[in-house]
Amino acid sequence: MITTQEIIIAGFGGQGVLSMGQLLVYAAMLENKEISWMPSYGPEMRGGTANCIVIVSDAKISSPILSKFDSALILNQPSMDKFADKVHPGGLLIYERSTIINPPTRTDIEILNIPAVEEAHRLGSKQVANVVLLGAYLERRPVVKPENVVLALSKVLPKHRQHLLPVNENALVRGKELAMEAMAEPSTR
Amino acid sequence: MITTQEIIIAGFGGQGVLSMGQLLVYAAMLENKEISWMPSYGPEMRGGTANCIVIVSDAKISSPILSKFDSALILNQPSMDKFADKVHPGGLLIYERSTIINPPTRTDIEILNIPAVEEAHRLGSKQVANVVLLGAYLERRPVVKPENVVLALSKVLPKHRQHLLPVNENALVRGKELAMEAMAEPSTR
Amino acid sequence: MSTNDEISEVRIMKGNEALAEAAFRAGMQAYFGYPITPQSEVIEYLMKEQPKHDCVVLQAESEVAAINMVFGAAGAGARVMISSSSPGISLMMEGISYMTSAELPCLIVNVQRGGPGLGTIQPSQGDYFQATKGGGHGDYRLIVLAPASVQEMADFVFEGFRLSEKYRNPAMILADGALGQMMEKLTLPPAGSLPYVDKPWATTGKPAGKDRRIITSLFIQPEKMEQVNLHLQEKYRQIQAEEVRFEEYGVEDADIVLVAFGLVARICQKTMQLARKKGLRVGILRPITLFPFPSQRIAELAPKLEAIVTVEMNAGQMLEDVRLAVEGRCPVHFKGRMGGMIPSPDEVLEAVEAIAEKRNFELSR
Amino acid sequence: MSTNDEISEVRIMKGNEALAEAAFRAGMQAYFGYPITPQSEVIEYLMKEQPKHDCVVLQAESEVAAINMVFGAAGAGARVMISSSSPGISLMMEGISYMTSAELPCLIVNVQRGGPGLGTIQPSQGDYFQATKGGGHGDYRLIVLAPASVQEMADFVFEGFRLSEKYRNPAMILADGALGQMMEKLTLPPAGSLPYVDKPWATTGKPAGKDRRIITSLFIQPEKMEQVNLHLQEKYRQIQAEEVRFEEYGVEDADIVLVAFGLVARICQKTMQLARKKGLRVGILRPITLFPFPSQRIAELAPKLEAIVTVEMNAGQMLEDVRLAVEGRCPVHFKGRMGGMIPSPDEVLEAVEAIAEKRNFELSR
Amino acid sequence: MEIPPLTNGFELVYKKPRTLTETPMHYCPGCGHGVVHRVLMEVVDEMGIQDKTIGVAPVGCSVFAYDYMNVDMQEAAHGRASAAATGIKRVLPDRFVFSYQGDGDLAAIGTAETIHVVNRGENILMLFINNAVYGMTGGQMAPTTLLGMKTTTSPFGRESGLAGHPLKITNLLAQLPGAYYVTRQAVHTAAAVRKLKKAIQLGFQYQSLKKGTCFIEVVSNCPSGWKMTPTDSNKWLEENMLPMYPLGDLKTPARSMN
Amino acid sequence: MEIPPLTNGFELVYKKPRTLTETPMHYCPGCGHGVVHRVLMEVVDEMGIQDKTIGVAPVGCSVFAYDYMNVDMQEAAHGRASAAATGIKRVLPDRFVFSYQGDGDLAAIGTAETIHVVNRGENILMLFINNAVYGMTGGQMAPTTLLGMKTTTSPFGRESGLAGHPLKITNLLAQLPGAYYVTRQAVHTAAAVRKLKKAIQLGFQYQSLKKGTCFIEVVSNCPSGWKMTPTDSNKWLEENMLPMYPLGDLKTPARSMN
Amino acid sequence: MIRGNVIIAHEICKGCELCIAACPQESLGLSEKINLKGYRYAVLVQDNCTGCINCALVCPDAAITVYREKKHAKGAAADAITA
Amino acid sequence: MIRGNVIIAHEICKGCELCIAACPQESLGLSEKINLKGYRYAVLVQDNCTGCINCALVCPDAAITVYREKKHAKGAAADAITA
Ligand SMILES: Cc1ncc(C[n+]2csc(CCOP(=O)(O)OP(=O)(O)O)c2C)c(N)n1
Ligand SMILES: Cc1ncc(C[n+]2csc(CCOP(=O)(O)OP(=O)(O)O)c2C)c(N)n1
Ligand code: SF4
Ligand code: SF4
Ligand code: SF4
Ligand code: SF4
Ligand code: SF4
Ligand code: SF4
Ligand SMILES: [Mg+2]
Ligand SMILES: [Mg+2]
Repeated sequence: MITTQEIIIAGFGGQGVLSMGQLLVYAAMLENKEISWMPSYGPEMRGGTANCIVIVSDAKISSPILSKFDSALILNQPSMDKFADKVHPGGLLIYERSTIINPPTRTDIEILNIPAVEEAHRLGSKQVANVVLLGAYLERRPVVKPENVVLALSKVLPKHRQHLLPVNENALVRGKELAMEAMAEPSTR
Repeated sequence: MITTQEIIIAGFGGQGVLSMGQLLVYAAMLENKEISWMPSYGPEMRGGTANCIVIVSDAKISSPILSKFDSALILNQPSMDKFADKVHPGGLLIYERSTIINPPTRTDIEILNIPAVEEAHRLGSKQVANVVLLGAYLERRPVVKPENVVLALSKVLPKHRQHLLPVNENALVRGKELAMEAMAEPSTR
Repeated sequence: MSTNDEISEVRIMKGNEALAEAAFRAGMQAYFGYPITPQSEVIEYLMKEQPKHDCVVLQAESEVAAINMVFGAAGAGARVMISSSSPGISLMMEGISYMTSAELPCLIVNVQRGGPGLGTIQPSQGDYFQATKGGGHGDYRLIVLAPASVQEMADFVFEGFRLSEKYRNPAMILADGALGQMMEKLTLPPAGSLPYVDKPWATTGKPAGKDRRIITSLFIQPEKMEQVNLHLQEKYRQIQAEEVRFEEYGVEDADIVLVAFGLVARICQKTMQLARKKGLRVGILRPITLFPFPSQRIAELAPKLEAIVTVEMNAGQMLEDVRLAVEGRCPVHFKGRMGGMIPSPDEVLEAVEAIAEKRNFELSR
Repeated sequence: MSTNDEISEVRIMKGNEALAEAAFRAGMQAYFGYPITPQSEVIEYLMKEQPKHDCVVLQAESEVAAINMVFGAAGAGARVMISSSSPGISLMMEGISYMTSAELPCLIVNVQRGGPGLGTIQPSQGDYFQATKGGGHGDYRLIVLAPASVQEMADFVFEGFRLSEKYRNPAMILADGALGQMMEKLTLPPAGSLPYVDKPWATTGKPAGKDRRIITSLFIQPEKMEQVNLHLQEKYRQIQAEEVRFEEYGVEDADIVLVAFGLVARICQKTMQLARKKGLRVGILRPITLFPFPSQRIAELAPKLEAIVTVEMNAGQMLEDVRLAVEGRCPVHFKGRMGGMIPSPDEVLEAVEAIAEKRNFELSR
Repeated sequence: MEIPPLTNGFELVYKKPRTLTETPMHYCPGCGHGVVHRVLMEVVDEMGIQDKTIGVAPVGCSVFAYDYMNVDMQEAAHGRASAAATGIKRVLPDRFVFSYQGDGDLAAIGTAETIHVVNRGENILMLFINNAVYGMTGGQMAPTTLLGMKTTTSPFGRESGLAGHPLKITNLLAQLPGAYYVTRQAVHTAAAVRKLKKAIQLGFQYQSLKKGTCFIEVVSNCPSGWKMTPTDSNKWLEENMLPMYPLGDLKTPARSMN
Repeated sequence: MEIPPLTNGFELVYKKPRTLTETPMHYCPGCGHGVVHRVLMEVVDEMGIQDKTIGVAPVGCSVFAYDYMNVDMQEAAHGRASAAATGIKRVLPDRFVFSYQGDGDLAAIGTAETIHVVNRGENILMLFINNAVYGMTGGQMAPTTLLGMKTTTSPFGRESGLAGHPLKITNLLAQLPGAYYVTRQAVHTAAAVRKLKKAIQLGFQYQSLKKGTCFIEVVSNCPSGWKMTPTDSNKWLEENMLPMYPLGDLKTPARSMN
Repeated sequence: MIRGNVIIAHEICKGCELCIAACPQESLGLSEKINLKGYRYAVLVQDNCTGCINCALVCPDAAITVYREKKHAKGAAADAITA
Repeated sequence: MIRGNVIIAHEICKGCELCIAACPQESLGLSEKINLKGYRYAVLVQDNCTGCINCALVCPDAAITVYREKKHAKGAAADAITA
């Protein structure tokens, strides 16, 4: 069992990187874990990069601020440039395929290349690309049970958006599958 | 010769206590003395009491703020109540007669009671009561030459007030005389 | 994504929102504020939730107006809060000085960002001097609480109101942008648990047969003004005697003690874990009240220590209070980051190692 | 009675007027201010004499507006001054923080009155913390000069402009109401003796073929903001190394040294005379620059002394800087008056005698 | 020759209001502040709202207003009396709240608060004593100082190029929807004082309706700042101030409900 | 299907002004600030006054204006851009000085400065971008927010009882004698942009006359704050903002010389 | 003519003369004496006061109390007080 | 009809579509591709541009340069630029 996961999620503002992190910590709370969600905020929300540090742990969390991470979920090139080096050796880096021009070259970490945007379009809602990535992440680091992510989603989605629950559920599943596929095809890394 | 005189001049705002002090320091400057003029300022200018501490000395002046004085020139009752006790033993206290109900009772200082307002009226300008007092003071403590007070006056009076010079000169002289009279008649003390 | 959903009894909230919700629960009767990053969520949350509560929530035209509305409402007896971030707090300096002089309780929240100037919106502790020494004119002090978690962002609202009313003095929560923005689990204090105190001095309309109440900071006679000051100083001494709060970790056997407040204290906890793994006996003293400062405890510890390292997100402000407490009885070092940068546990560890090995290290970088 | 008559080469002037006249002579190009007792004579004098000089003199609608006009004019390269008294200075805290961050030179004059709050208009030194530690947000310092005579009210205008331009940092003259209001003889420094310095950074219109100039205090990237802060801290260290100024009297053989600034230092001179008459070996150290503070000199003196007595017109603010310098190497006592009260030479003497005889004395009052 | 007053067989027709304290006022001889204070307290007396009234004093000569008005009072920072009054009224909406400010306070440093308090339509009564100078600090130029008028900071007369034109802030405020009743009155004659009293009565009465801000400008004098005798100052006021600041209602409920 | 552009035998009829830097603007897609920036710099370009122009950026989304405008610039404190501009203009009276402010900056925290700068008739050009929200800080209510409009601090719609009516500060300013030219423009259509440019030209031209303040309000959008697409925001602006803030001149030199 | 009377608080009066200027009857004048504050204070100098209260209305120091000969019409006094 | 042409800086464009709405010819549309900032950018989708510069005037990012077929009347271009 994983006891602590320190994760950076980074991309453009508007790609849902912050809510992806929130979803994760809500789900973790349902499992009675300790959590911390620390956004980098700023005028960056106007087109620049946005990121959040998420910590999920069985133990009390000291510093919510970290400079190295167990895992990174990357949704654009500037974030890749900034965070690819910040993953602990042996760690995990998942990135959204269409937004990355220069994929990372490290060999001491696991790297998954997920076509989340493409998949989201296929699922009929480009909003869920982040959930696809989250699904992929949970496949490799099962810090929370996917059903708790769905439960969390059902709690946080406002009424008029509850109809989006199924597509989010699908996205989560597809993310898992894509992760498995990506692992199976090292060429996509 | 007197080398240092530390003086408090106090009365109502509008009685010219501040300018009396200024006149003294201007005259002292003409004699190349060291001087300091420290007003108590405040909303007291609206009807309350006003005072200034004047120091004239042959030597450099350290503290411009004092709690005891060589001489006091007093122009109203509240000031009398406040400062009568603050004169060094052996010192001098001159007060304007018409404004004081309870004259001071100390016997260890010289006390002169000058009808300056009355005299000013007689001279035709109630503004010069303060100069009368100054004249009286200089009779007892010749820190500056009266002619230098007149010279100072001629310098500080704006053009359209230069015609007041003679009456001021007279006031100075009458002050001297009144001081001599007051000393001669201990009953007026 | 709404962060105020009751997924369970325990909530996950942003620090700013936890503080806002706690304010309602602490019986806040009025809030006046003006938006500024990184604390705008406070007023946004209050506005959204206001209909559920009997509390005035007003967006003022500026921080200057806001603090003076606070003055009025506090003078009228209400439990009042105001929040802002560094530049906005600077604009309140006159008003805050007035409130200390008029002895009005209120809670001021500063979710600090990097300065000076417009600076950056990233977290900082650069307003320590302003908060603890008095950024406004005259001799006054605020009661300053420094939270280190979302839980404390909520809890200290209660504590802040309580102390400010107990002493009739403004209290300040000195947080930083990261604390305001981050989300953690917390248990919200129950509503109604902070009783209202009697305020016979408040201007609520002159009671028939009694004297009118006057709220003023004007004492034109210096003799009177000095009395007011002596009274205030006496009050501050009492606060110093009775309200010091701090936390310690591992100081018993420590050779080196890290002194840090707020979020930085948590970063230092991680440093301490890492250091202890390496065999370095590191402890932490975390002042919770910045005024009153735990000077006495630091003075006690100092002679037994190899060194104290003050760690701050500024150029070394609390450092002065630490040095004043230590008075030369052990070396006091400083490790800081500035302008919105947050020190990482690793870099604090580096500094500690350097000190332990008596090497030089970069004070701040 | 006009106080600017040329009775002779030497003049008698009020401190406020001497300062104003000196500003013209120091080549001031713009002044922005707002009336407040006890310094309104500054703007009144400037307005009256302005026609003789090529200098903008503008009464702003508030201190907030005034300091931001100063920002603009200083950014445009002008030699600018602003003056006020305590509550008005508090309102400038945001603007001052901005100016330090944007590295704009200017001269700020605070003719202090008793606080906190509206307080009283009588003299005080209650804004020492605000002036020296930064009452605004963020890590910044002002260069702070404390005059003790009307002569210095004039001289330090030159010094203030010079230092502020040398370091591109606001300088402050920290006077008090008594210094502003009192009249003394002084020799006015000659006009034109302070050369203008080149300000290639000033926004005077982009020179063709060169880069535009930007005056800003916004550095949104914390990495950049930290660099700005490191640069500022480096500058402050340089100022500390090079610009400390103080005066000493009789410290050579002293057992007790009085540390006092401004007018109080002169009161202490009288105390020293009285004390020496009584056989007490008293000396005086008068910091002229409050930042940079003469810590080193005090540290040197401390081990040789029986005691240091810090004398201030506040509740003990410079006291902290003295204690930081002394670091426990000799006892440091405090004698203060507050809220507009001025300590008399006699009462300081009493405190000194009590200390010499190891008796208790009333700290203040 | 002094005539001793007779009271036998006479009845009292005027005495100072009970809610004015016995403390002698610190104002200069002839200063209009005293009159406004008294009239204000007359209205409080007559309306029987002493126990429900909370006033806010400004920084200016009337900074000590709380010494004279026997109602609960606060002394606000310079320019912020209306902000403080907002704070009071918002938490005590059923009290009668008034602010009292000079022209420097209300129309210079406090301009933003003034505009926004009225724009929000805070249900308070604002009294604005326009004496065209900063009396308290020694007669400096105010936003309302007339062109050409000499003050200690306009020693050669106010000049529009340097200092702009006199600011008729009351006229601006009258246009804000939040203003319910806006009027300009004076105290230089007995007739003017009578009208002012009516206006203040209305101002308090309207407050219960909670329909917006009542704003009363009082064109007043400052014998000390103007360097005139009180009688001359009133004459000068009539001849110079009133043409610039004509008396009368600028907005009345009828019109505001248009 | 993309059509590749042809330039053969074509002449340039529009390109961005030289005095706009190459730095990509940080504004949200469709934000009016960019348009105003560009038009402003077009005028500076065409008048050939790049070397004589000094601008002041506010605190608000346009805080980085100096990154885009290739003229000497200052970044002033929140609300104080016009005060800073006053400082600049007073010491450099022959330069062209403009301030650029949002509605929060100019009409909330900076109200006093705004009123007094115009009242003194400072010879500067003030640009006022009214997008009815605080864009920078995340879409909070501004003084100009419409009644009923939802913002993050008026989540149930602005309600006049709590927050007052929208403040038409430009209308107030137009009445001050210090104002020389006051106009309200927009950027939601090409035609509006053309008119804005004319207005800015006038604003700069008049500045040389030293006859007072030129003030241009630009009714603009904030797609992010309004939570609309840019095109929707422009539609909404036309339908909701313009009735409250009708376009056109509020004061022109002819009229102001009456 | 209705007969009136004023009582002026000598020690409160600041001798501003506004009451004198406001009196339609020219009933008032300044005393020769000065009070403790240093002011010549206002006094009745003619016995023709009508009790019109004008002087009281303009007095900045609320120093004046006014009396009027009792009339039969009861309403008059109250009227005057609220004038 | 006058023929015009626009060049749109792909990497500057934020895909706000204001130019599309402003074009009287409906010449513009969004590309299917996204640029490095993550936006679908504006492109010519019809060959009927008249060079009226409307699109350029409303573009908040100054991303559009407009060309027009050379006319004989010399003044036209300058006219347009200062429009
Ligand atoms: C922040 C601040 N700035 C300046 C002052 C000084 N000050 C006191 S009263 C006053 C002006 C008073 O003028 P006004 O409001 O017109 O009232 P008046 O005295 O004329 O009745 C000023 C500038 C102050 N106390 N506080
Ligand atoms: C003193 C101070 N208060 C508050 C802020 C936070 N703040 C930054 S921009 C802004 C409002 C911006 O709104 P507006 O002026 O309308 O400009 P916009 O972003 O809409 O263009 C605020 C409140 C600040 N930086 N400084
Ligand atoms: S200075 Fe002017 S306003 Fe103040 S009390 Fe005197 S006359 Fe009245
Ligand atoms: S937040 Fe609004 S005003 Fe700011 S850049 Fe975005 S759209 Fe423009
Ligand atoms: S009551 Fe009338 S008539 Fe009598 S003294 Fe007064 S003003 Fe004159
Ligand atoms: S109006 Fe009042 S203060 Fe003035 S002279 Fe008459 S009684 Fe005295
Ligand atoms: S120039 Fe005119 S016609 Fe051509 S694309 Fe632009 S708007 Fe359309
Ligand atoms: S207007 Fe400009 S930024 Fe917007 S889509 Fe068109 S080219 Fe792109
Ligand atoms: Mg006034
Ligand atoms: Mg806006």
